Amino acid sequence: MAVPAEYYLVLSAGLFCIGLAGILTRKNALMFLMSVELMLNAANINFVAFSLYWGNLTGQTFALFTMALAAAEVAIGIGIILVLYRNFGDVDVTDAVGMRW
Amino acid sequence: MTGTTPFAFEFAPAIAALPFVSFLIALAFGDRMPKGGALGGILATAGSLLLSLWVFVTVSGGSAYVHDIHTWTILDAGGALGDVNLHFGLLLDPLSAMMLIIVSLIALLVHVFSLGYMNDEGETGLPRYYAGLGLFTFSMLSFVMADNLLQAFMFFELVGLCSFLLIGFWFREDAPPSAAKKAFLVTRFGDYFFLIGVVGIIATFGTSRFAVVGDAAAAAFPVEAAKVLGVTEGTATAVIPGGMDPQLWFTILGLLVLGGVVGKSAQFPLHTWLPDAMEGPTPVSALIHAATMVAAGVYLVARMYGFYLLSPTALGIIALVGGFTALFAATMGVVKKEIKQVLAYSTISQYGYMMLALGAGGYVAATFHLMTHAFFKALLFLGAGSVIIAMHHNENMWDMGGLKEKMPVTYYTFLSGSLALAGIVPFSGFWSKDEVLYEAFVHGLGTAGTQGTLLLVAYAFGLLAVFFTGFYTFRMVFLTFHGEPRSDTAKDPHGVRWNVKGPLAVLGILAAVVGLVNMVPVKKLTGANIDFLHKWLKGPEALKAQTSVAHYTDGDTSLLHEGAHYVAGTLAGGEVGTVLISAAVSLGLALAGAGLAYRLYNVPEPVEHTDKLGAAKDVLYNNYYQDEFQVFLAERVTMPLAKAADTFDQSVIDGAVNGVSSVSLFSGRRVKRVQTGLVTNYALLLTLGFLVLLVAMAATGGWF
Amino acid sequence: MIDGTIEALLAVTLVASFAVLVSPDRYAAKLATALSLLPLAGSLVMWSGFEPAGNALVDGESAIGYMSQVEWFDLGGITLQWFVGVDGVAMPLVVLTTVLTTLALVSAWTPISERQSQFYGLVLFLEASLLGVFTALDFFVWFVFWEAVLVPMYLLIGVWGGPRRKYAAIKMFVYTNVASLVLFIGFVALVFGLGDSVATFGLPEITQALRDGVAPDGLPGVGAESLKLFAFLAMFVGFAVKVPVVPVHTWLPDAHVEAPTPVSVLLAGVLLKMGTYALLRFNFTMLPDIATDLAVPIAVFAVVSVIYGAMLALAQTDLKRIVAYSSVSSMGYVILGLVAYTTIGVSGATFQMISHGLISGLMFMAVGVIYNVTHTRMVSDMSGMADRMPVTVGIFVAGAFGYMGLPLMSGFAAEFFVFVGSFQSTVLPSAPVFTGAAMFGIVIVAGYLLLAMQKTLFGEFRLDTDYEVGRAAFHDVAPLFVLLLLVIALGVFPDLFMEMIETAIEPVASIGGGA
Amino acid sequence: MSSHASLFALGPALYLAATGLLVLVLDSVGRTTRLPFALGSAVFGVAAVGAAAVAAFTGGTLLGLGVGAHAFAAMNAFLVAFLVYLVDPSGSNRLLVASVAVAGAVFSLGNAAYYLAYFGTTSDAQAALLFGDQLVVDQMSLLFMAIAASVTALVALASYDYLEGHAYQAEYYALVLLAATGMSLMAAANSLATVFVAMELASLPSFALVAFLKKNRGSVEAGLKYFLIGALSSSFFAYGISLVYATTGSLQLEAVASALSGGTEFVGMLGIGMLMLVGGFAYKTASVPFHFWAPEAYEGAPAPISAFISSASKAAGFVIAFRVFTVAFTPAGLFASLGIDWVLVFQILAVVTMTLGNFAAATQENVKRMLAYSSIGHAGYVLIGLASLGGVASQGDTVLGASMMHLFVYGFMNTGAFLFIALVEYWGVGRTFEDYAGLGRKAPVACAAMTVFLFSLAGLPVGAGFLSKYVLFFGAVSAGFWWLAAVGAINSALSLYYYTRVVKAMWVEEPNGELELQGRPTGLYAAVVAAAVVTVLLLPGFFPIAETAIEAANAVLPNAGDTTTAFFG
Repeated sequence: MAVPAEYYLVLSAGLFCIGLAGILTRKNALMFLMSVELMLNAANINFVAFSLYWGNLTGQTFALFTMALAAAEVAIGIGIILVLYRNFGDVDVTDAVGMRW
Repeated sequence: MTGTTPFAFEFAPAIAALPFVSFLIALAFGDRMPKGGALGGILATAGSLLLSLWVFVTVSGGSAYVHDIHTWTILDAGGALGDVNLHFGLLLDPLSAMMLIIVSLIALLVHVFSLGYMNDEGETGLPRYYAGLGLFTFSMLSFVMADNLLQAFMFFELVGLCSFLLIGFWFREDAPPSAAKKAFLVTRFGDYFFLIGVVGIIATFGTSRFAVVGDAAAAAFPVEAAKVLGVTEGTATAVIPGGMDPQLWFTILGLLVLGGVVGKSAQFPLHTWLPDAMEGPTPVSALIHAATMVAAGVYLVARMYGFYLLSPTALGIIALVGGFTALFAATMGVVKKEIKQVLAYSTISQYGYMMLALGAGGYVAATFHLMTHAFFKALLFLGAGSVIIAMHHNENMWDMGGLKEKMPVTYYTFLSGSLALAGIVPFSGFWSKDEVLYEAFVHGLGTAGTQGTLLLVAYAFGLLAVFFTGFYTFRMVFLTFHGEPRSDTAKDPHGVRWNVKGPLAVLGILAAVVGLVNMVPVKKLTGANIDFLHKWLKGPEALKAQTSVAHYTDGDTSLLHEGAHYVAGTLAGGEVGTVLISAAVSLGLALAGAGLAYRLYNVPEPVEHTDKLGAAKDVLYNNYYQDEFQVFLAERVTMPLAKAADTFDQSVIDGAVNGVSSVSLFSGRRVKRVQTGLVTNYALLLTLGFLVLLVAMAATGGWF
Repeated sequence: MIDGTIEALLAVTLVASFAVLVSPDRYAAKLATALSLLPLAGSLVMWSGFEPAGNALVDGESAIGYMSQVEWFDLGGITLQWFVGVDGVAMPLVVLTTVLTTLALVSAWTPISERQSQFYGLVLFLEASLLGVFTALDFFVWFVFWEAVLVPMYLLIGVWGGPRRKYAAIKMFVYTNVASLVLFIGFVALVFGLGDSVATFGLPEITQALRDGVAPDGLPGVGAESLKLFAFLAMFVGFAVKVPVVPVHTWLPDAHVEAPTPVSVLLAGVLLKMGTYALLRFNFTMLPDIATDLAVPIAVFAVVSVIYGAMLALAQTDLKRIVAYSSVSSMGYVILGLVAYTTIGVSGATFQMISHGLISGLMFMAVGVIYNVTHTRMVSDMSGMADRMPVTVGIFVAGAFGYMGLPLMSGFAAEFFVFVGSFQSTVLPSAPVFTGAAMFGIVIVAGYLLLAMQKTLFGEFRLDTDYEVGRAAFHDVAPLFVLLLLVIALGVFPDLFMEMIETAIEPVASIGGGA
Repeated sequence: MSSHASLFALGPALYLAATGLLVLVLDSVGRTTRLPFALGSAVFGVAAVGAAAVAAFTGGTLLGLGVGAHAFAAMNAFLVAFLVYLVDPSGSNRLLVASVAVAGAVFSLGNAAYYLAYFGTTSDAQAALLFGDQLVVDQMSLLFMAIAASVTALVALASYDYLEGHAYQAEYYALVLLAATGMSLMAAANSLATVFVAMELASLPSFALVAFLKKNRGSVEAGLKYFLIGALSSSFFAYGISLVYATTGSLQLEAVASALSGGTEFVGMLGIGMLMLVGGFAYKTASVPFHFWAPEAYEGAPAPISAFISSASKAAGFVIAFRVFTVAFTPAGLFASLGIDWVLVFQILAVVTMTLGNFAAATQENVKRMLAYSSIGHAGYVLIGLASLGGVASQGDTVLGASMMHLFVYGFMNTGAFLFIALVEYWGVGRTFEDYAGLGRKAPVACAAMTVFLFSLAGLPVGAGFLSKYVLFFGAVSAGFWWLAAVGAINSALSLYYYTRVVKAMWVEEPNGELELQGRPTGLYAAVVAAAVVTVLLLPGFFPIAETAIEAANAVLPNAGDTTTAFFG
């Protein structure tokens, strides 16, 4: 236990915030997607770190699940972004404002 | 009540039921019957008259009758009062027996007269007319026979309905419906107080019976009230609200009921409807607005006189209102142009006398005047009706003149009625009016304090009114029948048939002679026992129950003395002198009035002398602006108030309701703007929302 | 235990409703009218065979006729049940409902020409719901019917109504629904406050518990007394909207003006009675102590409703609006009678529900018959209608006088009972003053009705139409006539209902400490 | 009982999954060769019969019953599919895949109902715990599986007509069924790990389904927004799980509860983690502030999918919220004393969600969008169930059960309403209120059904929505939260206004212009009418639902129901 658990927490929180910041500032759908990946990985850091901290494998296993799901999510996401591009001619998420209020 | 029920009483309900049947027949089949249903009405009222006479005879044989016909409902008042039995019943005693005859007789005559006035004139809607008459007669007779105040109130209102329907008979014109509305509304205003009175009496005593005859178990409210005040002995059942002084409470109740009386008997200030009511057919005016319905108020006071006698204050007010109305209305009568208007004001004035009599303790006098007035005023109206037929429904006296020769029967009968109205000896009106004034005078003299003064003031009013009565009566007679014809129709009047003349003749004779039934002054002078009406109302020995007049008037133990504290006084000449002086003064004033009319109007070409009245003229023409005042109340006060309420309702109250909806929708429109359509905004808002929740949780959880 | 009578009544009405809904338009009117005779006959049979004496909520089983009680399911320690039955208060209202529905259906023959099967079916559905409201003795069952009434009512006004029908219908719908929600929360809070002492939503059981002095435990943060007060107020507000009591009355005139005649008849004739019926059942039977504490404010509301409603009627220029506002005024008497807490007053109030149901039904129907011919209801547009429609106008006039409280008609009897009852109330301070003030309504009602009649019915005939104005059809006038006869019958023989009402009211009024 | 045997208890979920796969198989089979399929079907059928035989030997236990039921159901499903195929071997597979999808969903529903009945009639019935307690099948799971299955059945039925002329239909059904599988698993999830996985399993197909109309900009936009917000929310959720794990070292719910039973020193971390979990649920249930995707997704998606997401997905979101908060973070009082008053959070969410949803719905012009917002409003109502848990403890089961009842009924009435929209879209009638004018005259049956849905949603007693809503308010009051009920009441009144606007448009308004409806799509009609019939019948037949829901709530609430265990036996 060389590195205290708090450090991992800070790291993951930072990563999470970076991802969040990316989502809040980026208009490109792909960047959006990447930011989400960052946030999921922030969670993964916690899982792995606290798996070590608690001495069980639950966290690590879950991190694997998360990665798989993230991949699936990206697959769907890319598909949607693809049709977005076909319909709106861009991957800018702020283009799709046909429905509001 | 002794022994078995006399046969006549078993049939008494038919007195009222017969006209009701005629009402139904006229309503249902009138348009398929000859004379538009008139014959049914004539038969029915004739039957009622016969039965009434039978009842009259039976009552004079020493019987009186109280009988519950139909239990309306029994209310559970709980507490001291227990079950309150509300019912329809009969009270047949001298007073009601007399009134039954008056009503059914005049109803019969009016039905006959209507053949001439309505059928012969080719009116349409006759079934409606005769149905109205039938319903009225039914209601009036039921009112007369009522043995309790609630029933009296019910039929009191129903006659009001009939009055409404008949005044508005010519509904296609503008004036009659308006007059009908006014009549109902003004009397309704009075009835409002009356109804509170009825409710109050029932809530106080648990009964509204007028009298106890025979059956000792039943309670009657005047009797109970007297017990409460200790005027008579016994344990009373009464619930006085709020621990009020019983005397005060009974006075209030009496005055509340008086509200209805003032309305129906057209007393000041609710008299304004009666002149307007002349828009109705003249026979209706004769029947309803002269002889019977208007008498209902006076009759009611007489009916529950035992109750009023417990309240000197109420009596004083009755006397004052009556005296004032007598004078007030008489002054207005002197300037009217239409013959029926004169008669209308005269009617108001005459009912004022009756009220004066009642207020002054003159129970018999009032009843007597009620009877004579019924005959002579019905006569005058019918006479006026005859004239109106002749004049092709022109009622303006200034277009008449010289009809004396053209229609002698009408003239002489009319004259008979006029003499009676003016109070010229020996016509009926003299005797009754004289007695009214006499009662007021002696009780005013004898009773101490404010009460006596009040009576004397009322007496003075009444006395002064005699002069005006004489004047307007003969002004009417002279303008109508004397002098030269002042219009083409007056030169060639339309003839009238037997069906007009017959009733006139009957009533003409009655108006002349009916006063003889109660010549009190003669009795006082000669000692002859000819005050038949007194005796009649007092009832036979067997009947000296609480209803009888004896209880009201006789001796030191009477209610008049014990309850109202009235004492008869005399002038210098003792009783006889007082009688003579009183009679002489009133007769003199009547003759003076008649004489003035003779001087001014019994000329070939009479002119209006109203300019001599100066400023008073306008006031009189406008009826002291009473109508204007009431119209002002209705149109300038009530209506704007209603409109204001409506505006308030629409804007503030409903506005609040709509406002809630508008605000909701408005905030809905604002709220949904959060949904900008930009997904990046969503992410931001989502994050912010999360942070807000976090802060909220942290703050409440005390993380800091 | 299932008696089956009321179930049959409800089922027949519902089945009739659906049968009419799917029937072709051209048969719908006659079919609906014929089918409505079944519940009518049923209710009359029930009425003639009605024997129990006492109040359903206070006296329990012995006071309930045609009782059915079956447990349904349990909810948080409270059992919901199917529980129906009638007592002397409900029975007359059931009869009123069936009678008025049949007559309203007949009165619809002329004005309703579109989508008839839907119209008649919905009216029958409305009838079923109303019958349910008056027969239910379990809160939830009652509430189901109470709310179910709104649905057909909304559609009936919204689809077949006048020009502003959409506004009026939605206003009625939402307004009264809000009221229902308020009363629901109030009542449920009260029941939960009672804790373990009640195990069902049966109104008799809850009443018993409250009567036996079971003080609510209170809910967290709400004490027993304030809970009762809160529940009372919530229910009062909820029911007041339905009655309606000033100032929550404004939905009513709009709804009436826009509703087609038959619907107005049922709205004024029966729906408003739901509110007063519920006030009687809930507020005044269950929480007498609160009701007596609040007697003065409630009486003030009653008097204000009477006078203010009448003043509003005076200001109106639309015949229907006049009658609508006068309903507000008349219902004020009911409230006054209730708050009096005397047997006479509360019985009178109940009688007034019946009476006003008949008379207002009559008036709305008469206005409707005139409207069928004139296509206007504005007072200023017509004059002298008596000239062309003598029979209709005759009945109109009779009905108007009935409304004014003419004796020998039911309105007088009802108002008179209310007045006597409230006059002698010991619960209400200065009862005679309140009574006298409320009674002034009888003058104003005469004022506006006479004025309206003078302007519209009498005078020279005048109406701008491009067609000949003729008499109304027989089937238009017949229901008017029947109603008039009923009004007179009840005016002359109030004991047709009054006796059974009084037996059912006496236990209620005695709770209130009134005489 | 062994975990292997109890796997059958997951039948409702497995069925959906199997059907989804089957649909794909069928589709491909139809295009390549038929025989293998026919043979495969027969083999499956025989296997099912065999399973039934096994059941006969093990009868009496949950296991035995489960096997028997599944075997029977499976046999039927496959035989039906086989028959359809044999009868019409050359025809399009459209009808076939739709039928199979519907049949599978119905069997799933039947299964759930069967187990519910088992729980209802067996006094000592135990919840089945699977995979090391990662999944649990109890009454709550089964109830929500039933919701998912019934909504799926209706949606699949309606989609047959709706998809006419669209490509990739088999994929569509498969996605629906797989999403439904995810939802069923959500109902059974008993660990934060399974919760997360199941949630993603439900979400990912949903994203694709929302964007199914690839050439429709609305559908694509909806899919995009749904996906982006979904992805963001799931990262919140995952991070939240990680924090909870960080605090407790465990993901299994009971284990989390026991780890926290003595309190924790990491209050802040746990608090943020729990709040992030709340965020994840809020996203799934379309509650504020994670609701932003909902209006657009519901509006833009194909209407049957809107129905699917707004009913089934929402219910699934709630069931995990119910389970996580009643099993892991319980009792509420403990957390309030720790400073993590999650009941308060749900109270805030409930009030804000219902208010925002209803107020925004009140002024919409587009009917579908109105329903979308109303769906948010209903999420707010249901949240009352969680928001009232901090009150009178013995009434917790009533109010939580009321939430479940509402979701159950909502599954029919809201699905029905959206399917009606699907019907209208099928006809090509416009989307606004004005476009609906006079529809009642053209399509009285469908409009009558829609009226039932709307009034039932508004809480009027034409449908069971009346009972469920009032039971919810009733429960809130009984738990001492009368003010929550009052807020609900205000919103309910407002909702009456906007629901009525649709009714008004359909029945009251005059049609503007020529309104011609092409065709009577049988499947859509059947789905709409079926939903309406169930909505109405649930009014008198509410008792089983109420009973089940309260028992289900009772089972998950540790300290509730002491006074309410006695039910009708």
